[in-house]
Amino acid sequence: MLIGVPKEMQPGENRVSLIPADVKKLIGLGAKVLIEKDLGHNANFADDEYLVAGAEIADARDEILKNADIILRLRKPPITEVGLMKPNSLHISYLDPYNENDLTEEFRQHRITALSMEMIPRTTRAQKMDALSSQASLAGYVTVLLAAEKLPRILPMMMTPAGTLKPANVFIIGVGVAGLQAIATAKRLGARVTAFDPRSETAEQVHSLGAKFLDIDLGDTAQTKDGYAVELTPAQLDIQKQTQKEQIAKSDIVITTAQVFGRRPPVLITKEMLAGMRNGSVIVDMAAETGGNVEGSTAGKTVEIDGVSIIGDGNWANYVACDASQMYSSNLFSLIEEFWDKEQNKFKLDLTDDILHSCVITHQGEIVNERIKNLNK
Amino acid sequence: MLIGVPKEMQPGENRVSLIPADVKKLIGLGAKVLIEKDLGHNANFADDEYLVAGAEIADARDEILKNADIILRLRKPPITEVGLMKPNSLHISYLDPYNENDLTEEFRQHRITALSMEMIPRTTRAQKMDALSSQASLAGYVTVLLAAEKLPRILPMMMTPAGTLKPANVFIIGVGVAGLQAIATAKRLGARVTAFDPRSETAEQVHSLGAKFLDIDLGDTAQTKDGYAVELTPAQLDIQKQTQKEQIAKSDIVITTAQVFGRRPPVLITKEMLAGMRNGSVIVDMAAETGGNVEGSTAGKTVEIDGVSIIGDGNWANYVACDASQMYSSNLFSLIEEFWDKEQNKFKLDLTDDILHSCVITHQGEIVNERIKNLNK
Amino acid sequence: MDNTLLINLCYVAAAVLFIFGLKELGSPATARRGNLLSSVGMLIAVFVTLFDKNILDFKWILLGIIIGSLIGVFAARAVAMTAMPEMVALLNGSGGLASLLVGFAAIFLDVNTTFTYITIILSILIGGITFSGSFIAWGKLSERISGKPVLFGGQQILNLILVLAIIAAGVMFTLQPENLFYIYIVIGLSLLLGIMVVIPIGGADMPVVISLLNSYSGLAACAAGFAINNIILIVAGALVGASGIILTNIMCKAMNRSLSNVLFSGFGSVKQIAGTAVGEVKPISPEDAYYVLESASNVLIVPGYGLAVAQAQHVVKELQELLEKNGAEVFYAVHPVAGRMPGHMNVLLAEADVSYDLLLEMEQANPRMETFDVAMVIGANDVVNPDSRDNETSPIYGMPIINVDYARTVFVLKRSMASGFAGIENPLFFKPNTRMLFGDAKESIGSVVREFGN
Amino acid sequence: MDNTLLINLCYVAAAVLFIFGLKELGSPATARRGNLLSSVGMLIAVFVTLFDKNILDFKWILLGIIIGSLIGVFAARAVAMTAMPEMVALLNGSGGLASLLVGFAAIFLDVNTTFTYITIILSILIGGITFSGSFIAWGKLSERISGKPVLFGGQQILNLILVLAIIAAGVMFTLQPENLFYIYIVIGLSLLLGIMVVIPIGGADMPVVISLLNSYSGLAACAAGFAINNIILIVAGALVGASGIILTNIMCKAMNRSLSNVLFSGFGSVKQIAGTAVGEVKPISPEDAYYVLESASNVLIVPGYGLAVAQAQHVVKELQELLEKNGAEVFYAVHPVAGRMPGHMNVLLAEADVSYDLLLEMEQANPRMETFDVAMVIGANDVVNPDSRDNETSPIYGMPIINVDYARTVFVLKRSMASGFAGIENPLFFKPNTRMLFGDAKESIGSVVREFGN
Amino acid sequence: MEAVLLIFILMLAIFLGFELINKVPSSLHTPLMSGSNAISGITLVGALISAGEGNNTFTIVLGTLAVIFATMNVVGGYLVTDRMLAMFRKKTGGAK
Amino acid sequence: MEAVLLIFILMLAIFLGFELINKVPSSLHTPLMSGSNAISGITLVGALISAGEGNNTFTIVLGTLAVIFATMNVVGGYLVTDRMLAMFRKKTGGAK
Ligand SMILES: NC(=O)c1ccc[n+]([C@@H]2O[C@H](COP(=O)([O-])OP(=O)(O)OC[C@H]3O[C@@H](n4cnc5c(N)ncnc54)[C@H](OP(=O)(O)O)[C@@H]3O)[C@@H](O)[C@H]2O)c1
Ligand SMILES: NC(=O)c1ccc[n+]([C@@H]2O[C@H](COP(=O)([O-])OP(=O)(O)OC[C@H]3O[C@@H](n4cnc5c(N)ncnc54)[C@H](OP(=O)(O)O)[C@@H]3O)[C@@H](O)[C@H]2O)c1
Ligand SMILES: NC(=O)c1ccc[n+]([C@@H]2O[C@H](COP(=O)([O-])OP(=O)(O)OC[C@H]3O[C@@H](n4cnc5c(N)ncnc54)[C@H](O)[C@@H]3O)[C@@H](O)[C@H]2O)c1
Ligand SMILES: NC(=O)c1ccc[n+]([C@@H]2O[C@H](COP(=O)([O-])OP(=O)(O)OC[C@H]3O[C@@H](n4cnc5c(N)ncnc54)[C@H](O)[C@@H]3O)[C@@H](O)[C@H]2O)c1
Repeated sequence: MLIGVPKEMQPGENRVSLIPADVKKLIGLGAKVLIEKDLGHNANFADDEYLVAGAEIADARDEILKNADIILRLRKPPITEVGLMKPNSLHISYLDPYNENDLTEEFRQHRITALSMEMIPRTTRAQKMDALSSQASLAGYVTVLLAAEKLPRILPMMMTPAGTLKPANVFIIGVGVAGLQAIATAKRLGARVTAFDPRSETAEQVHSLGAKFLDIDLGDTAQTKDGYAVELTPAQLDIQKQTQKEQIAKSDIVITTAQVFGRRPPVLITKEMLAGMRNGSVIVDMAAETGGNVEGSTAGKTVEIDGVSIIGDGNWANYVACDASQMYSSNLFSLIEEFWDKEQNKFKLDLTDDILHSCVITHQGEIVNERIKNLNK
Repeated sequence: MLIGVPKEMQPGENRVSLIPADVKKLIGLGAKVLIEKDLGHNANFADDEYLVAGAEIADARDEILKNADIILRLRKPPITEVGLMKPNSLHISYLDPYNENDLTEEFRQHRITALSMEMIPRTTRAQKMDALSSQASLAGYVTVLLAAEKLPRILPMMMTPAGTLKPANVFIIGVGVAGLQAIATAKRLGARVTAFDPRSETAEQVHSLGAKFLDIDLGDTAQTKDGYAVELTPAQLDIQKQTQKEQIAKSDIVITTAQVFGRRPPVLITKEMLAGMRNGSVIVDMAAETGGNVEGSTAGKTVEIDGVSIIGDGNWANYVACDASQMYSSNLFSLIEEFWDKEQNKFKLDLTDDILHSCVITHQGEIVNERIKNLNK
Repeated sequence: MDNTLLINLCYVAAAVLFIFGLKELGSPATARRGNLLSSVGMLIAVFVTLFDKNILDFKWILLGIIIGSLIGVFAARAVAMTAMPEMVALLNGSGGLASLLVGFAAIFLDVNTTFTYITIILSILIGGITFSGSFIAWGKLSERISGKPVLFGGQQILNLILVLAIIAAGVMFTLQPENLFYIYIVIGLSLLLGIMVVIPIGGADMPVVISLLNSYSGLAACAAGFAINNIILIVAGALVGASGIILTNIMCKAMNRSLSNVLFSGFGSVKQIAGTAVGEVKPISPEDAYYVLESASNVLIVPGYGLAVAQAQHVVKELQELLEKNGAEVFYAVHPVAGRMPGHMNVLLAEADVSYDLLLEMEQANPRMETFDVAMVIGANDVVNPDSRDNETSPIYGMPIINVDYARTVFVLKRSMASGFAGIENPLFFKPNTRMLFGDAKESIGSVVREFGN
Repeated sequence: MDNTLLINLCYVAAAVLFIFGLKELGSPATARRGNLLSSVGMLIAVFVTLFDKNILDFKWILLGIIIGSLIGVFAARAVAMTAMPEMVALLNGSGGLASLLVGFAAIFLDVNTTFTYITIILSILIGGITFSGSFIAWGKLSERISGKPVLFGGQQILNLILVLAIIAAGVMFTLQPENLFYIYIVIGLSLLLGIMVVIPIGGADMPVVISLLNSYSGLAACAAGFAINNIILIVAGALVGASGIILTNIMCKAMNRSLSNVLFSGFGSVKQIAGTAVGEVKPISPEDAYYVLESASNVLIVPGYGLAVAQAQHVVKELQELLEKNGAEVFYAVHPVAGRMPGHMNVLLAEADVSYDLLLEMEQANPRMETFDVAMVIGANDVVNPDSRDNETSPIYGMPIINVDYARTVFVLKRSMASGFAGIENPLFFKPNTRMLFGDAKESIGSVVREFGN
Repeated sequence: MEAVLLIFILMLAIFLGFELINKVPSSLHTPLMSGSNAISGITLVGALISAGEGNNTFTIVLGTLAVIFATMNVVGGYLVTDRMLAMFRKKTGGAK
Repeated sequence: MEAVLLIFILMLAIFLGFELINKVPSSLHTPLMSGSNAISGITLVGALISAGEGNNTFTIVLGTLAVIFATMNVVGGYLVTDRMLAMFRKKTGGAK
């Protein structure tokens, strides 16, 4: 079976979907690997490392798309490239299926089996393939670094002959994978960390990292079986905003990671809350790309409002492209290995398996994923 | 006594020499404080905070220079401004007296008493006025943040379902105030930290931060009574370089803080050592401004050589201008308070005191500081 | 009279020396001096006894002492360090035999009341058990007899019958002391009983058995003391008897067994019980956990989300250092999904400054699991759940886990029997080699750490 | 005979109950039950005694018991919780008096040997001291007498003379028992001696004194036991006497004093000695340090470079938590130049996750220094050097320091008498209220922490 | 002989007394003190015997006085101790 | 009377025995065992008495045998213990 890995097209994307170490493992399984030239360059993996690992380097990008039985990518493909692919081949990457209806449709028409990494379930068993988690946790680390560097103060406390520098207050909204990692990193740097999340069980998780949890009584909040939050009612959102206000005002750094899977992220910080913050304070809006938790945040750049810098870069994991690639690549390998059929040396696509069942979007010209199908109605 | 504080002229300098809190304290001593408009703007201190603290705001910059009995600055003054100052007034700031002969001469001619913050002795008693230390320790913190952000990997170890990310190796050369702070910060972020310094007692200090000390036998190395290192012999330098080579090669981040007070900093990392490093590795050359510990580092910017980024920004403390200002300002206040004569409400300039003796450069038309005087011969 | 007074005062002195001796034997720093002290006490006791007015003839005594000493010295010199326990068993046996003989001889001493007769029988009984029991123990240890437990039906009943028979014979004897027949029966049966109680025990447990028999030999001496009405025997015997029990108890704990379980549950058969004990949860106290850890030489710590919740990282680090100082090797096995975020455990362990070199990945830890005396599971649950290895029907079947259940002993530190994130039962808690150390992890480990004090 | 046997067996039971009672009184969990047990023991002992064949007439006994009980019950109910120690002193005194009387009465009992006479005198002597001593202690505690030590020249000599006189009188009495004159002298002098030994002691030390006298009253009872040849008195008395000594010892340690120093050095005068003891370094063991900390309610921790070198931050955090659990308030005072880089201590304390709210700046700590029972200086030196405050000639004169020497007790944890960064001597180490806990800070604190165990 | 046995008993009792008390939390110092003090009231047994000896008035007086004081010591001692422990239990509930 | 005293002694001795041993590091288990085992050789004293009683040959035989075994126990016990402790000292030097 031929596994093909084309370069990422998105400008500024340094991550790579497959690293040499995993190439080796795939070949160990009995697959052949064909990669595009300079595949890992931006993530500091040289072509000859791939060659040593046993991959072949294609002369042209099309060659990969045409011949590969499995295409591995990180970002969703340019819609134009779907047509070039071999029918009934398997395409694995982020697909953002909730929003990319055309792309899904394209896959369906060309009878490509499209597997969406976002849709990997959050079960204990599937964790090793869970790219959202792996990338999110790196993202959490990055956001803190960016904020700390932007802040005109230091995070830790310092009692010095030149007076005492108080520890910086960091407030983290949304305690998912990214949020937790952000808490851990900020704590490491010696900041006073407070966090909030509507999912009640997160309180314990926050304490388990030595941080404070901001108690807000929202009445009952639900969570999907995958551990995702369910959207809050407008009423609940208001309560939350009001209560957070004061905490935000006294924070030097606020990091918002609030996401509601498949929905537009909630707006949690309004212009006037910004006004309440000290000059020089920093906000990181992890949700900026998908709409933003902060009023006025701009995807892809850092803006300053009322003396408060709002970082909305997005694609956070890309800052640590090397590690991010390693983890994503490892996620892909685990996925393939899990369903690899040693005898026939091929990927066994068993849609009854609960993992594949929830992450395969299109198959043999059908949209097989329930959620997405209902979406398009 | 009138204390005047003009704005810093250097572009990009955000720090300020006096913050409102200390204005208040100075007035408490019985002094009057006159500041320039927007003095603290870049460090996020508003004019009215100064007014509340009791300062007056001058209409024109010259007004301050003309009338003040004491001028407080951070950076050395433009040589042109020395003439504008009131004769026999006291000017306190960094002066870099070892290199700025003309400036010193100018001070002498206009009978200005020039006090150099660099020359504050490193005695336990003088520590609260020691701006080099206060700024250096912030610098140490900043360098690590910059390096960490530049590195395409994360610093801490992470054992995750997507494989284990090894902790980054950080090597810190020169364990002074800045070096120690850098060690602490890197350690906090979970990196594997190794350090080296020719002053033997630093080994214990390194261990006291939980980091490893790279043992290099250089024979005997001296240290001045102020705790500054004495320059190494060329032979010793060679040994050091050879031994460090391997450590540098396996490091993801190298931070060099090697300084020899009053001398050009030693070059410790050569081009070919750079070649030995992994792609994507990061070097921070804290000494870049004064000549650099790293071959090819450029003062004021980040360059990439052989896939290794070399950060030479300089003026590190400026990244955390707010805290840096607070500390510098507190250093100045401690200095003034120490020699303030409550009865006569004036700064008592007693050159027999060992602190003033070593930090006052010119007085009443004389170069009173031995070291500097001999320099000019 | 005066003479006896003097002798007895010396006995007091001897007793004091024994007391100090025993106390000091208990702690490494003073142990050697303690042994010396008690030997001096012994010397005094023996020496002054020679002035006893009842002693008319010394040649036999001298003969006996010389022979005994020669054998003793030779044995002590000759024996290899590794064979020490056997040696102790033998010596203990001879002590028991001596008590038996003394008791026997006491019959022929002048005055004898019912009371003394009873004590005589006791000394013979206990002495006999000690002798034959120790002898078997010696055999098993030195592999002259198979170390395997010898088990057959009705063993317990047989022992019971033996005991009853001995009692009967004893009563008969007290009724007609002049008839030695019964005494011989008592002797014979005692020896038999000694054998019977020891054979069903596996060689591994012999040290405990010896320690117990040692305590018995003390009691035997004590009984003999009553028989010949000699205080020092009573005191010294009682001291050894009591302290022996305590020591036995401690040794059991170090082997993660209970004394009662050794004393009554037909010894060796414990293993079967344990083997069949699936479904039974066995809690353990921090103190008992200490005894096991103190005697372990390879310890694996498996942290989980609970460690984080309890914020126990610092005290865990301290435990690690104590164990290392105590000569043990300690490693941490970190499961990739332990905790609630990737690298959760790393954050905590780094905070406690646990060296990276001590962290094993699951793949490194599992192959060497058998080599660990103790695996401490601290607030982990799903990641050590054997079901995901053995039970196809389990929702987490297929997730690789850390196979702590293959370690010799497993401690699981958690607050209750509650399940973890995956919300599923964990059969690990019911394994025979698992002990549950209930309570907040930080508290529990803190108490264990404090057990290491003095 | 049979009767006595029964009685005595009951006595054995009583003794056992006393033993358990004392043991359980020692730990919070069981204390109350312990007290109950021993009271049951007492009941048994008293009750069976009434069957003693020597007792011919009960009315006086009943009278006595009733009166005594009434007073006892009333006293126990009436007394305010705060006045407990006084109450104990009084009760103890009456116990001593009782022993005195029993000893006295024993003179008129039938058989008396020299041995019994000696014991009689002992019981009178100790009983007397206990009685009058306790009475004075009560007075001082309830401030009916000034709590100030009453000191005058030749005090020790006078006491010596008293003792000799008592001995003399005692000897005379044994020679001519029929002459009660001497016994009266013994009684009188004993009472006087009791007063003499207590008046020179400050009110603050009274608890220790009472505990000591309590141990004495045990010995008195013991002596009385010998006098009237009654075993339970001997056993119970000896138990109380011995355990009392230990308790006294522990209480001294908690006050950072030595028993011998309380027993012999003419009590109160300790203070003078201490006062003049500048220039003398007083080391302290982790165990003793534990006793002081265990009874402290305000503790200040002053970290320095040594803490960093020892990497003791984690175990310090644990100590903090133990102290807090024990009801104490703990703060950290961080000197701006502590360590070797700005914020050095913050890095470490943050690593150990010490809450920022517990960190006091020098300016906050100094004003309230007197309120701290213990200031623990952990590897700090220059930053707590009083010379920079008091000694113009010192090179670091003028640097503000943390005035630990104003705290009640100062522990300095360091490995040697070596100086710090500034390389100058530190007079703090020689202050009377300073104790040096030598050794690596991590080790030392670790041992202290472990003392908190069991 | 009997004297010797008594000495033995004395010796053992003293050692036992020493061993019984190890580490006592400061909060228990006073209760323990008064608890053991109550035990030392055992001298009451002696008092009873002397008071009961009907033959000699003087001893009877002495004895009765002894009984009074000893009883005070015993009864008062146990009650006081119990009171202290009772409120101690309440006060530092969980604390070890 | 004497019997009672003996019982008292027995009781006290047993309690003392219990109290004497608290926490013994596993490395000391065997030495402590054989050390106290040596003490239990005290039965030698009894053996001496019976062996010394010249009147009855049988008791003499029994006694002498008893002496032999008891002496073995005592002498061997103390020496063995000492040997173990000696090398123990060497082996785990600093270890607590
Ligand atoms: N690593 C990740 O990225 C990630 C993310 C999300 C979910 N997960 C899931 O989380 C689980 C991790 O497994 P795990 O074994 O680490 O944790 P776990 O299976 O959730 O078990 C944690 C155990 O710790 C005990 N505990 C809680 N607080 C305690 C305390 N204070 N003291 C002592 N014990 C305490 C609890 O039992 P008691 O209540 O009886 O004390 C609980 O059984 C996996 O199922 C994984 O899939 C992991
Ligand atoms: N904060 C800064 O930025 C900075 C920078 C440079 C210099 N300094 C100077 O450093 C000094 C700081 O004062 P300090 O009181 O913190 O430290 P210090 O005065 O240097 O004293 C540290 C003490 O810790 C003890 N120690 C070392 N290792 C130990 C261990 N493992 N266990 C227990 N004790 C240990 C040493 O005594 P033993 O050897 O007897 O154990 C030493 O006396 C000041 O003089 C300050 O001026 C400060
Ligand atoms: N079973 C597994 O092994 C596994 C694997 C990975 C993640 N998970 C769990 O899945 C959960 C979600 O992970 P995620 O990071 O991908 O979530 P996410 O990225 O979808 O959302 C981030 C966080 O935003 C929070 N949020 C939603 N609305 C909010 C609001 N109004 N205010 C503040 N916060 C709000 C959510 O609760 C979530 O915690 C986590 O709890 C994680 O532990 C489980
Ligand atoms: N007495 C006090 O209170 C006090 C106050 C501040 C600083 N100090 C001490 O002064 C000393 C110097 O402080 P600093 O940071 O200003 O020094 P610095 O900035 O002048 O130099 C930085 C470091 O570079 C090191 N160095 C020199 N040559 C080197 C080489 N070839 N290779 C590697 N490293 C080399 C020096 O040893 C020094 O540690 C420090 O030890 C500090 O502790 C003391």
